[in-house]
This record gives sequence, structure tokens and C-alpha cells, in this order.
Amino acid sequence: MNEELKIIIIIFCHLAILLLLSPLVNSIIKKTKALLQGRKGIPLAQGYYDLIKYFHKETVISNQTSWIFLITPVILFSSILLAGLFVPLFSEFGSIKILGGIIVFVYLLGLGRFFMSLAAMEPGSGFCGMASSREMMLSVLIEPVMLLSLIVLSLLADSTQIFTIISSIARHNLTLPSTGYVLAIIALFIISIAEIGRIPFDNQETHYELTMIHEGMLLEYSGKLLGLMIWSGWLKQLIIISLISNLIFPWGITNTFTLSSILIGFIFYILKVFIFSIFIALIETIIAKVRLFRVKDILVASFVISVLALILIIQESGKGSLL
Amino acid sequence: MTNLLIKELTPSLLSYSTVILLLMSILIAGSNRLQSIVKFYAFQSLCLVVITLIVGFSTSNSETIRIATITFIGKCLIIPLALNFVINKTQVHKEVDPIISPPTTVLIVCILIALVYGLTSTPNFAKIAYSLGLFDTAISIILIGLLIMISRRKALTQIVGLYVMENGIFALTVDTVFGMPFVVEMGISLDLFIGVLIMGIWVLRIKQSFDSIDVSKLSKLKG
Amino acid sequence: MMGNLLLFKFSLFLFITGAFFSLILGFYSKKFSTYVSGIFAAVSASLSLVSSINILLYQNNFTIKLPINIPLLTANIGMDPFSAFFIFLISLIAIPVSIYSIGYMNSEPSDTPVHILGFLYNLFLLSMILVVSAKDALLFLIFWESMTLISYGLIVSNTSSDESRSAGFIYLLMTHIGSAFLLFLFLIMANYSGSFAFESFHDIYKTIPDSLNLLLFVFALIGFGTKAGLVPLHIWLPEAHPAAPSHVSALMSGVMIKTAIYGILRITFDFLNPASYWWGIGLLLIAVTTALVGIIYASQENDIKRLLAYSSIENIGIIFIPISAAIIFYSLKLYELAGISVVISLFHTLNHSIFKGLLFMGAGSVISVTHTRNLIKLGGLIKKMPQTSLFFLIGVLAVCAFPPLNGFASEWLIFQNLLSLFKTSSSTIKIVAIISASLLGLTGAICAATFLKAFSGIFLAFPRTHQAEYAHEASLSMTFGLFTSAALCLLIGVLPLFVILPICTAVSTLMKSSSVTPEMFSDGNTLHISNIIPGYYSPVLLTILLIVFSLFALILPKLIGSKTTTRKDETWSCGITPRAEFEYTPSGYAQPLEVIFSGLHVPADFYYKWIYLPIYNALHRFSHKLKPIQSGVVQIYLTYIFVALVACILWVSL
Amino acid sequence: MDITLFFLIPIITAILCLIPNNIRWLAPIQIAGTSFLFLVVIRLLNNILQYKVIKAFNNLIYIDAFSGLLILLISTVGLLVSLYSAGYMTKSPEGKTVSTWKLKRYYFLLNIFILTMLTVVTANNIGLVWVGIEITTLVSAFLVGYYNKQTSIEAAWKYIILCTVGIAFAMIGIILCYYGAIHSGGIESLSLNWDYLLSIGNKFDPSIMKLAFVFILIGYGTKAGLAPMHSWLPDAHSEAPTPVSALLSGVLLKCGIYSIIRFSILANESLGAAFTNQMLLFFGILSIGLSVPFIITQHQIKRLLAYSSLEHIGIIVTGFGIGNPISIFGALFHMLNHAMVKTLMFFSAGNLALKFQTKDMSKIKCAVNIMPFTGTVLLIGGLALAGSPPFSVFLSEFYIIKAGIFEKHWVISTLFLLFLVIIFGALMHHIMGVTLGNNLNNTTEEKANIQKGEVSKSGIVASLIPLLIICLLGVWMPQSLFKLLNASVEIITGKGIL
Repeated sequence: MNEELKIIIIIFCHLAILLLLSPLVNSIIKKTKALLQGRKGIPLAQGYYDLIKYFHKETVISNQTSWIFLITPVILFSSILLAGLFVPLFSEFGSIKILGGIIVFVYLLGLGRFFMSLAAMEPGSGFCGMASSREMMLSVLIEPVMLLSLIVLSLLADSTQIFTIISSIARHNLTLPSTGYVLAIIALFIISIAEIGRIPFDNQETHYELTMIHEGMLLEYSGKLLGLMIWSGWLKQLIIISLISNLIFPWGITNTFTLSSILIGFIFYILKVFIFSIFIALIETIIAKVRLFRVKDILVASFVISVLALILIIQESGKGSLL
Repeated sequence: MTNLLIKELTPSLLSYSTVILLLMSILIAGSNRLQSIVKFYAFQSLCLVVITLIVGFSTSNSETIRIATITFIGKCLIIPLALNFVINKTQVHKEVDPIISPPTTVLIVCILIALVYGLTSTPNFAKIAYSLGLFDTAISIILIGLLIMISRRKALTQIVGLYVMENGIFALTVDTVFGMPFVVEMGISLDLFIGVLIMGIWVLRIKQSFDSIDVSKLSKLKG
Repeated sequence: MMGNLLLFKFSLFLFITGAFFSLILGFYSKKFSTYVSGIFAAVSASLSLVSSINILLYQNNFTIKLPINIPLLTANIGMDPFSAFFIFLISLIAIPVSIYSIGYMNSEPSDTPVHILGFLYNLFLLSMILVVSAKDALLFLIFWESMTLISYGLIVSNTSSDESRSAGFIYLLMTHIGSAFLLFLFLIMANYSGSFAFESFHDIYKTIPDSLNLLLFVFALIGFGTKAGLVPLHIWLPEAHPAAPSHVSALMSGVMIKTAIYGILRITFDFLNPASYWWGIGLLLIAVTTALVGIIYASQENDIKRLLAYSSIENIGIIFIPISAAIIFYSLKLYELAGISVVISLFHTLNHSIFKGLLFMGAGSVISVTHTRNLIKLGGLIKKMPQTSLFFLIGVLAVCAFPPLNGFASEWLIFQNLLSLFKTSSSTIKIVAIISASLLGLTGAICAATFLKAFSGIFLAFPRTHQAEYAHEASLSMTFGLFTSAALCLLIGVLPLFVILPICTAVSTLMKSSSVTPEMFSDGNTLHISNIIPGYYSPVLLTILLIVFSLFALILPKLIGSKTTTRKDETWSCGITPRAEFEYTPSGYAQPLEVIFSGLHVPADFYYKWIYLPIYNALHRFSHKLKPIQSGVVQIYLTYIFVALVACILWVSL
Repeated sequence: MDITLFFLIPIITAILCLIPNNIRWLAPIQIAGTSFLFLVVIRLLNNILQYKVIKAFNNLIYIDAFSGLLILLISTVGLLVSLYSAGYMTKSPEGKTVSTWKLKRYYFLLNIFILTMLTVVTANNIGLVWVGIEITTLVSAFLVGYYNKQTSIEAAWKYIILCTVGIAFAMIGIILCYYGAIHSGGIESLSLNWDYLLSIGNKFDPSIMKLAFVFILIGYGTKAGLAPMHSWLPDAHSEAPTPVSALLSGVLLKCGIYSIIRFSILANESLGAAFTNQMLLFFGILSIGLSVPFIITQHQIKRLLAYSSLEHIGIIVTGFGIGNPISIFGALFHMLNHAMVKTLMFFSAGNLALKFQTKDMSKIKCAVNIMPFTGTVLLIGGLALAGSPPFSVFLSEFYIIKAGIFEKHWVISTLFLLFLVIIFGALMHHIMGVTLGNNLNNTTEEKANIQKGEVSKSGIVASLIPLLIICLLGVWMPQSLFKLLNASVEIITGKGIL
């Protein structure tokens, strides 16, 4: 089998996993939370039911809206799905090297968020506007820290490709986990929680208009459009979880194209994602959501952690410079 | 015989005239009656004429004698007359409340004279001062003239101050170079006579529009 | 090649002709004058565009002797590829802007002196071209100041108001101070070279002592930084750019401030020699501060043109980031990397010109229809002005650096550039570079928030005033101008290498020691800087995938779900009929940002109050103290003469 | 023949101006006279370029390129002033009617004033130069006090007193010089002639020349308006009728400088250039510096321009003081430029003052809308005056500072540039405050008083000419002008710039 075919197959698998797994992961988090809080919770397949339900429903949109409102779900979905191609799941074969690295990844997420916030301004509703405004505020805080922590990691691996970063970490990690690396991961973890809009930054469950951010922006959406938007949200959640879990446990990612190794990689991957989802649910149960403007403090803290990681890395890697 | 007399008399006459020249300046500085100031000025000019004549005779320079004549007509007659005319016309006879009072002015004048005499003995000046008897006197008179202009309020006194300065300069000319070439000297004299007329006109105009010839009232233009 | 030279000469000539024609015709028919001015400018700009492309591709440098006869001045202008790149940039923006200007000026109120504006407009373009092609320092200064004066004329003849007067004044004064530094700089250089010709300045650093080298660099930085709008010399920019007519603002923001980039690059790399990497670090700090300060102010601005002007400050900061990197590399003798950095900065310069021109033109369309610059008074225009809003959105996406537009291509390169600084040996450089990268990310994020606010404020939701409610689409020439720029944004974004190729030529002539080839930037169609941290970005592939995935996203719900209907209804607002008052206003939108940056964000007049006002006050106090010198008392005046005389005599005799 | 005509024309014009009883005839006579003078001057300049030096009237008249430049200035500004007076002087600032007799006297004095200035710059005998300068004071005092208001009388009085005192000091300098000449073996009857003095110049006793130069500098410096002897300048310039202000600022001050520089050429023969340059530099920079605070705090438009004259005199003198051929070229060129631009500025300011019936800048607003031409010209002229390219004023200042840096006068050059930048800001602030701003049509109260429109057509022509000249000279220096300037530089330094 030639190389390109292999890659295309893996990419299709990659996309399929993302699309199919994302509703499940969300349900797992919800279910775990419910169990931890002593409730019965939703069935694990609830995500799929919801999507199918939305896709069968009539679409009602505000009469203030224009084409932007209509194309936003499409752009959001496609940009997030595209960002998904940057993150390895179970195999290194999915890597399209030339597509881009961490910077393209972050900006693609930004593109989706930009359109989502833009569309939220369209109906002229106060709640949507507020959510949009807060989302942009959060993004202002998240993006630099996310970039910084990813850059620090990329400096470790000497590459901005996430695939390369993870594989090189996989090679070094077992021998010597450096302090800088650990700090960078911590910072990235905090940021990831913020990025997927979870407690303590945002509460996905809330339907109290004055506190919701992500949900608030979807307020005027319905039917197929809403389905796409929600799916995009779940996709993003899964992508971020995959990214962070693979960074922390870069094990089991195959670099060979055999059925067995792919299977092992896949199982490893599923495990990692599940564990991580449960972990997130745990955090959500323990920690309360912080006040909006306190979010800044947490994110600044993670910025400081990243800078610290950077300094440590510079100290550790005195060698290997150009001069 | 006359020549000898002149030769004998010249130095002493010169030095007497010099002293009178300086004395007149001090008197002008110390006086506050306008008419007497003009008189002192006329007398000072006369001294200058005498000096010029002496110089002229001793060097037998006919130009210098001509200059002396013109100077006599101008400085002893025209200028004092013109000034007196202005005094009568404006009916201001006294320098009231000068910026620096006459006694103080005289004191400053004395200090000035001392300074000038001291300064002219410094090496740089000595070269010039050495050859001229009147150099220090002339410079003193010039400065006294300026001091008079600075210390008085009446427009008329300022004119007199200006002409005292001019006398100093004239003394300098006579003394250093025995008078300028005639054309130039003519020009300068003409200038002075026109000057006094024109300034007289301006004093009258000041009187007309300010109802006073107090120059310190002329201080609206500032900044 | 003679043809090219002729072409260029002809284009210069046409600018002048256009200027005078539009001035004279303006006395008969204003409408006619606008057409003449716009068409002449567009045609002559296209001619110079062709001519500059020719130079960039075939490098037939030429010199022209201008009909200027001034002692000590060699009135030579000419094009080498580096100048040609800037002429390319100026002409490229000038074409759509000139076409746009026809529609814009025709929709201005009748008492606007359009003929004077048309006259100055043509001269303005001409002066910019002359600035970047001058081959003599004195000539350069003359054109440089003429450019300022002409743009000043455009500002003050646009509207007669106290605001435009003070804007013009600050502009003129600040740039004049800058020019004074430039004058000093050139004079010192001429002292060492013996001539004002730029040729004699090449490698002048060899004859200049090192300390002076730094001084000259600082002078250049102040001189050109004032024009470019580096913080804290930027205070004129947000005042002056909005005061001009919108198409002129587009040129001022898009092109004019770029001439400062030309100047600083010429001086730093052609004439001087960055001796220590601390120059670069210093500049990098200034650049990042400029970018941040610019965008934070922009985020709080409700005047659309001021917002755009502040965003220009931000972008100037971003352009200066790779320049500082270049200086660092150059001082470390990594000439190739230095060359790459300069290419990157020029690339962003070009991109910024295009999208900022587009945004200013878009804003101008809105203003000419609604007669207000205040975001709060707009809203809902997307239905009234569908084309304008689409092109404006493209501009917004470009300025926010979202893939796959041109803004992202250059910003991606800048990130790579900063990361490549990590390969140097100094820890200071490493830390500063990486934190700068993160702050660049912060800038990008604030930029997105800012332009989201701007776009939604103008185009989305309910119209908030009558002006906005009765708006209509702008005229054809205006939308055409917007369309051209927007198309360029997309085109360069997807195919950046076509532009990088000529820039490489330009930089290779600028920096003799580093020859930069496009191969250093690409791996096939992919952007990829060799030698440094491996990073790839393939705009073509990304665009294709985005389109494919979008199609997929369009089809997916239909595949899964059933065929459903779409219905329009009122926005839900707790049961009341929604009104414009319920909306989130632009200022409300930006309020969270204001809260989180309350530490960093200082009032807009901070720089004025704490840097310029004290100087002004000190001068005033001092002047008032000296006023009694002229007391009006003649005796005192006499005393001055007396004192002066006595002092001089004492000085002579002692 | 030319020379005779040259002196006769102003005299004849002056007399002719006294004859007619109808106001209408005055201006044409004056314009015709000055135009004729201008043509004669052009012919004369041609001769100068050809023969270098022209002597006449038994060696009383000595004209070289340096005098030629000043003659050019006097005749050009004279012509412009005549043009401007035609429209301006028939209107009085208070809106009263103008009496024929007064106007006749004005034109008479104007011609005499021009005549005396011509004498100053052409006389060979330095004593006669002195006489000429003194007479300019006396004549122009009447012109300054023309309006006979309290303030104008005050200005005229100060002008007379201060200048006469100053010039008296210059006399001392001349006497010392004469003395020095005789003592170094000069022939008495020739020892006041400039050409003769120059030929024996290197024999002078340096200490005498030093002293003489100090007196000359203070003396003529008063007339030239050098700080700190400048105090008469703002008063006289602001109170005189506008055409006279232009003449005072544009030419008279330069005549003072001319006399100083003439003397410094002589002094340099025995002293070397260092001493005179030092003195000139000091007073030059002091003048620029002292003008700064007054320009900043100024409220009155004509005083503003007067202080700007102080600044420019400082610039010129600094240029001479730097002593490099290029800076001297710049200084000479600046004389011309300043004459042109200041004439222009005074004309525009005069128009504004007439239109708004005030010289107070806070009461003059939005001139570009009320008087589109005058306002625009004032704004452009202000930019030129402040030294902005592409106008020729920039070039001359550039030459001066270039030479300053070339001669390594770092402090002087830095101060020069600093002052110039501050003055740029202050000047432009004032000028813009007057010309631009909110449209007055919006405030009904003021609209009633002030009609839109220019004051006079002749004023437009008179300010258009200098505007064109400074624009043109900014990009194109005619070869003949260059030759004239270069020849003057050769006279002053002994070598040209190229």
C-alpha cells in the first residue's frame, strides 16, 4: 500500500473518530458529574439523540439576521474540524506536515470563535451580545497563554508541529521529565479548561442568561444550525482533550501502519480520553465557577507559570543553540 | 611768537577744556532744570569748539577749523535754540521725580569715570589710550550721556543725553583723528541738526497726545 | 530598459497634470474635477506600478535627474528594487483608492473644496513616490516634508473645524520634530561622507565611530518613528488620520506611514551597521509596546476612523518586530536570517497597507452614507450595504490575522521569526523573543475583539439612529475600490509566495551581505522558513480543506436530518418586542476588556499629559517669566544696550 | 548713467508724489517709479555680474555683488510695498477716511526711505554709510508713527532713541577704525573708503580693530535688531503701517547686517575670522533664543511677525558667524528669503488686521473662510517662515546648519535646531489659530460684522509674487542669482562655495 493512501485512510479514520466520539465524550462528562453528585444522569448516547433531534427540527431565526448568521455554523464547524487535523489521536500517520503547526491551530480556533461571537451580535439581543462580549474577553486572556505554553513545548521539541512535539516528547519523556516541560503542561491544562468553556471559567450547564457565555451565544440558534453549533463545541472539547492528554501521556501513538498497532493506539487513545473526561468532571464537581473578572487572575497565573517554564527550558538547554 | 604762545598754551588749554568738558557732563547729570541743562550742553559744546580750534591751529588743518565753525553754529546755537523752543512750547521746565535722583546720578557718574580711567589703563586699551589725551574723557562723556538717558524721564532730557553722548564722540574724533574727512563730518553734523528738529517734532507730538513729555508713560507696548 | 524609465517619468508627469487639471477644472465643475483627479491618479499609479514590477522582476535600475537646481543638491531620483518595492506598494494601494475617491468625493457635501482636495491628492501620491525614490538626503528631506505638508493640507482643507485644526497642528509639529532629527542625522552622515548623495552613504558606518553609530540609529528611530507612530511618538496619528477624507486616511494609514519603514530600513541596513543586539532588543520592546498600546486604545474607541488609526499604530508595532529581529540577527552576523526578517516585515507592511486601505475605504463608504463616524450611532447596515459589509468583513478578518487571509500569512511568519530568535545564544534575547510572541498573540486576540466590536457596531443588529436606518449602498466606484482591495487580501493570503518573491529581490539589494531567495520561505507551495524551528503553513491546502469541510458541514445536517423549513421571527427578548435600545452597544461590548486592562490601559491623553504637556507647560512658564524683559520702558532698553556694550568691551579687553 | 538714474528715480518719484491732489494718482506714480527702479536695478545687477565692482561719483559709490544683493532686496520689496500700498493705504485701520495730504506725505517719505537705504548699501565711505543709516532712522520714524496714535508715537520715539544711541556707538567704531587706518600709514583722505581700507586691512592694529568691531556690532546691531539691542523692533514693526513694517523687516534690518558684515570683512583682514565669528555667533544664537519665549506668548499678530524677524536676523547672523562659505551662502540666501516671506506675511497679516479691525490674534478666526486667498497665503507663508521644505527658507537654514555641523559647532547647531523647532511649533500654533478653525458662519454675531472677501486686488498681487518666488527658489535657483550670491560669498570669505 503506498504512503499517500495510508495517510488518507488514517485521516478519514481521524475525522470519523472526532465526529463520532465527541458527543459521547460530552455525555461521559455529564454522566460522571451526575453520578458524582448522586444523580442518575443522562444516558451515554444522549449526545447522539440530541444531534439527530436538532437536525430534524424546523429552523427559526431572528428577522434581524443576515447571511453571517447562516454561514457561521458552517465556518465554525469546518474550522474546528480542520483544527482537529492538527492534533494526533492514535497514529502519527494522520500528520499533514505542511498544513501548519501550533500557530495555525490556535488561529483556526480563533476564527471559529470570531464567527460565533459575530453571529451572536446579529439578532440584537442583549443576552447574546453580552455572551459574545465575554467570550471575546476570555479569548483575549486565553490566546496569549495558550500560545506561550504551546510555544514553550515546541521549543522543547524544536518544532511547531503538534505531531512532532508529541512524538519527540514521547521519546524523551520516559528518560527525563524536565521541570520546564511539567510547568508548561500545567499552564496548558489550565488554559485548556478555559478554552473548552468549563468550570471554573464557564458553566456549560447553566441556563441562567446572565452567567452563560458559550450557551448565550447559541441562544438565537435553532434546528440544524443549532445542531452544527453544538456539535462544533463538542468537537473542540474533544480536540483539546486529545491534545492535552496526548501531551501528558504520549504513549501508544503508533508510527507504523499495522492493524495491531493501530488497534493498540486506538485503545490507548480511548482510555486516555475517558480518563481525562472523568478528571474534568471531577474538577467541575469540586470547584465552583469563579466570578467573571476573577478569571483574569487564574489566567495570569498560568501565564506566569508558562514564563517560568520558558526560563527553565532556556536554562536547561544551554547547548544546541545556533552559535 | 603767536606760534610759540600757542605751543606753550596748548597743553594747558587743552587740559582745562577737558576738565570743563567733563564737568559740564557731571553738571548735566546733576541738574534737574531743563533750561540749565540745555545751557550746560551749549557750554560743553563751546569747549569742544575751542578744543577743535586748538587742534586745528596746532596742526594747521583748515578742514578742522571749518568743522569747528560748523560745530559752533550747530551745537552752540541751533541745537540749544531748538531745545529751548521745545521747552517753551511744551511748558515743561523741570525734571520731576527722575528714575535716579540727581545726587545719586552724580555719584554713579563719578564711579563711572573712575572705572573708565581704570579700564583705559589695561594693556589692551593702553595702546590706544596712550596716544590720546582725551580718550578716557571722551568715553566717560559718552557713558555719562547714556546714563542721563537711562536715569531721566523727560523726553527732552533724553535728547540732551543723546547729544552729550554725541559730544563725547565728537571729542573722540577730534582727539584721535583730528576730525573726520570734511564730507563725513558735514554729513554727521547735518544729521545732528536734522535729528534735533525731528526729535523736537516728536517731543511735541508726545506732548500733544500724552499731555506730558514723561517718557515713562510711553510703556504700553510690551511683551 | 528605456521603456520602463519612460513609463515612470510619464507617470510622474501624469500625477502633476492630474493635480493641476483637477484644480483648474474644479472652478468650472466640481464633479468633473473629481473624475479627473481620480482617473489621472489611478492611471498614473498603474503606470508606476508596472514600472516598479518591471524593476522588481528584471532589476533594471535607473536614475532620473529631476529639474531641480539647488546648490549642493544632486536632484537624482531613481529606482533600485528596494525603492521599487515601496513604489509597488504605494501604487498598488493607490489604484483602488483613486477609483474609490471618485465616488467618495462626489458624495461629499457641496461646500467641500473637492478641487483642492483632488489637487493635493495627486500631489500626495506623487510626493510619496518621490520620497522612496529620492537618491539624495537633502532631496529626501524635501520630499519627506512636502509629503507631510500636502497631507496636512488634505486634513485642514477637508473640514474647517477646531478639531481638524488641532489635529493638523499636532501632526505637523510632531513630524517636524521628527524631521529635525532626520536632518541632524543626515548632516552628521554627510559630514563623514562628504556628500548628500545616498550612494556616498553606503557603508558609512565604517568611517563613523561606534558610539555615533548608535546615536544615529536613535535619531533615525525618533525621526522615522514619529512618522510611523511608535509609542510614545504616536500621539498625532489617531488625531490626524481620521481628520482627513476617508480615501486619504486610507493612504495615510496604509501607505504614508510605511515610508518611515522605508527610511528606517534604508538607514539601518544600507548606511549603518547594527553593532550590538541590544539595539534590537530595545527596538523589540518598543515595537511590542507599540502594538499593545495601539490595540488597547483601539479596543476602547468608538470613532471608527480613530479605531482604525489606533490599529495602524498596532500594526506598525508588529511591522517593527521583525525589523528588531533583523537587527539582532545582523549584529550577530547571521545575515541570512536578518534578510529573512526584513522580508517578513516588508511582507506585513504590504499586507497591512492593503487591508488597512480596505478598512478605511469601507469606513469611508459608511461615513459618506450615514455622515457619522460614531459606532454607537450606526448598526444594521449589513442589510442596507451588503457589498460594503462583505468587503469590510474580509478586511476585518485580514486585520485580525485569521487564516487564510493575508494578515495571517505575515503574522505566521512573524511568529516563526520570533521563534527563530530562540536559536541565538543570549538568554535575554530568547526570553524577550518568546514573551514577545505571546504578547503578539495577545495583540491578535484584542484585535479580534476590537474589530468584532467595530463590525458588529456598524453592520449588525438594529440600526440605532435614523442616519443608519436610511442608509443605502455606496456608489459603484466605491464598492469597486473595496472589491479590488478585498480580492487582493484573499489572493495574497492564499498565494503569499508570489509577493514574497519580489520582496526578496528588494531586500537582497538593500542588504548587500545577505542574499535572500524565495526558496528560503517555501517548500513547494508551503510557507516554511529554512534554518530555523521547523514550521509549516500551506495556505493553499488550508483554503482547500476549509472549503471542503465547509461543504461537508453544509451537507452533514441534511444527510443526518430530514428536510426542514426555515422561518424568520423576532429576536427573543423576554417577551417584549426587541428594540435597538436592548442591544449591546459597542462601548458596552468593550467594557470587559477595559476592566481587565485597567492596569495597562491609561487614558487616551496619557502620553500627551505626561510627556508633551509638561514640556509645553515648562516652555510656557519659562516664556512668561522672560516676558518682563520687554517691559516697555525705554530706559531699561537703553540699559540693555549699555550692558551689552560694557560686557563686550570687558570681554575684549580682559 | 545707471547709477544716476538709480538715485534719481526715488527722488523724482518722491517729488512727483507730492504734486497731485487726487488720491487716485498717487499709487500709479509710486508703482511706476518703483517698477522703473526695479528694471534699472536688474540692469545694474547684470553689470555687477559682469564687472564685479562698479564705482561712481568720484569713488563715493562702490557697488559689488554684496551690495548688489541688498539693492535687489530693496528694489524688490520696494516694488511689492508700492503695489500693496495702493490697496492698503487708502483704508485706515479705524475705518476713517484718509486725508490726501497724509497719503502724499506717506509716499514721499517711503521714497526717501528707499533712497536712504540704497545709499547705505552703495556708499563706499563708511562714514557716509553711517550717515545713511542714521537718516533711515529719522525718516522711517515718521513712517512708524504714521497713524499718530499713542502707541505709534511711543513706538516711533523708542525707535528713534534706541537706534540713535546704538548708531552713536557705531560711530565710535568708525572713528577707531579711521584712527587705526591712519596709524598704520593710511592716507587720511582715503581712510574712510571701504575699498582703500580693505587694501590696507592687514596692517591694522588688531587690538584697535577688536574694539572697533565691538562698537560696530553693538551699534549697527541695534539697527539690525540683534538681541539684546532689539527692543525697539517689535514696537516699531507692529505699530507701523503694514507696508512700512514689511520694508523695515524685509530690508532695513538687512541693511544693518550689511553694515556689520562689511565691517567684519575688514576686521577679519587683521584679526582673522575667529574673533568676529565668535561675536556674531553669540549674538546670533542669543537673538534666536530670545525670540522663542516672545513668539510663544505673543498675542498680537504683527508683533509675532516682528519677533520672528528677530529670530531670522539671528539665523542670518549665526550663518555669518559660522564663517564657512556654505553658511555664508545660506545667510545671504536667507536674507533674500526672509525678505520675501516676511513681506508676504506682513501683507497677509495687514489684510487680516484690516478686515477684523484688530491685531489681536484671539479675535481673528478662520481666515481661510473669510478671506480665502489671504488666509491660505498666510498659512503657506507661515509654513515657509517656520522653515518647512519645499520653500526656499528651509534651504537657506539648511545651508547654515550644514556648515555649522561641518565646522563642528555642535552646541550651536543643536541649539539652532532646537530653537527652530520650538519656534515652528509656536508660530504654526498662532498662525493656524488665526487661519483655521470653526467656520465663522455658524456664529451669527460675528458674521454680521465681517463680510467675506479680500481687502484689495493689489494686495493679492503683492502677496502672490513673493509666494511664487519662495516656492520657485525652493526648487530652482536661477543661475544669475547663484552667481550673485556666490560672488558675495567670495567677497566675504575670499572663496566661493563651488
